[in-house]
Amino acid sequence: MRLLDRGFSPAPPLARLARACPQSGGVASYVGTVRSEGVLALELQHYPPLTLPGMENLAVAAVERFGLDGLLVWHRVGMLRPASPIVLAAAAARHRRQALDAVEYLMDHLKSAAWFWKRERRADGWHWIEPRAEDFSALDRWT
Amino acid sequence: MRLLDRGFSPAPPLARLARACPQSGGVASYVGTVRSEGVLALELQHYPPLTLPGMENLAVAAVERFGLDGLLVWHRVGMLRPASPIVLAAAAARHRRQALDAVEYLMDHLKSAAWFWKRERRADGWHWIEPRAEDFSALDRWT
Amino acid sequence: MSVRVLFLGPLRDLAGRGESEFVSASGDLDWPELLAVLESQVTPALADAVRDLRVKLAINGAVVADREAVVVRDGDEIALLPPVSGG
Amino acid sequence: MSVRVLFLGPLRDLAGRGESEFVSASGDLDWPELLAVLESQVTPALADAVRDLRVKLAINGAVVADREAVVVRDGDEIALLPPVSGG
Repeated sequence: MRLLDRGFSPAPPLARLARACPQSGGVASYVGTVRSEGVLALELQHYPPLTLPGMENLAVAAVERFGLDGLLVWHRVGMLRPASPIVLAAAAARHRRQALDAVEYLMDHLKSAAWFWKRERRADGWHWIEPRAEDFSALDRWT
Repeated sequence: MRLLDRGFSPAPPLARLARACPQSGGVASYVGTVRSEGVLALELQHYPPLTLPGMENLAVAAVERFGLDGLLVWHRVGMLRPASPIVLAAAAARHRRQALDAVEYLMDHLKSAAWFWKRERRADGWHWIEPRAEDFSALDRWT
Repeated sequence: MSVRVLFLGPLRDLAGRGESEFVSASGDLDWPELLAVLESQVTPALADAVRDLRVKLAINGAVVADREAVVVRDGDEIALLPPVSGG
Repeated sequence: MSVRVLFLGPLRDLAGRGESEFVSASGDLDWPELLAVLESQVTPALADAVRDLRVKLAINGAVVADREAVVVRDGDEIALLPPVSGG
């Protein structure tokens, strides 16, 4: 679980996770990036006393729920450029279904239950991103 | 779509896919590896006239079904060592659900509908891997 | 007493700043009193936005379950948390 | 006529080789005749394994829908495909 205030490349942490879990059948991952169409910059705000503990609770819940051998979530904060990675979620498990489901679970919860606020700069200025109704319905799948 | 008769690292093709699809919201992936517990070697046989066309048909179906911006499937054949990657499936899409579902679809179909035969060398010799019933039920989800 | 209030996400734009320090001669503040401080010392638009029930409140890093029942004491850090949009 | 038969996966172990070339003085082979060739020129165990309905047949790279109706001609490549175990 890491919050990073500068850019990162997903490859090294993914390789480390795979090496750390030799007993796993595989590693599933998702890398979310800043869209390039019409977006000039993205700012991610967070509230440190809540954000990191929230991510750690999420990790504990995911490991328990899916019986993971390992997982990682790296999330950017601060100012991001188009096409740069925002979030990397990855899970290692014995079977691929557990690993893929865990990544979906992590992403669903990060999207709508973690303490991040996001605004985009477009040609006409800054716009705050509202949570989407479909992000909440995505969460309902897990309850 | 590639069949490789020597080892590969998932990071370069993943990075290329992300660069090739700047309009996508993200890239989902799964890397399946040879288990290290009790497995000394893995051999993957294929039948070239069927295997690669089968993977290409699968790719076309996945792009259409999930509206992908891009995808890749790299699959090893031949003799593999413990912990080395067997398969990399990755998909780039506007929304994460499409990308993650596409990876699951690709893996489900590769596991039980693609033309590969697998045997493991353990302490007591070589063992052919039978298809598992749960691989077939995984396929049923998509019909 | 003095309290620090943090404005997260879109509330930052309404407040025109990321945080404020409020000093008052009176004692602890309850929820209506806190809203009154925001209204008079920042802007009424901010107080209105905070009245939205989706805006959550954290005191010293812990989210408050019932914000109507809150009591703000000297030295507290209050974070005003609008609906998130992460990932 | 002559045909090439490929043994995939576990069938390779039963056949003791990856492929065989069969030469015969007779003409085209139907399915029972092909099984008879496998039984007499390779091993009965292989013919038994191939009788399993899950074993598919490809002729010249195309999977055959109804293997009972197959006709094998001079120069054909026959692949015997047991259930797969990929990924």
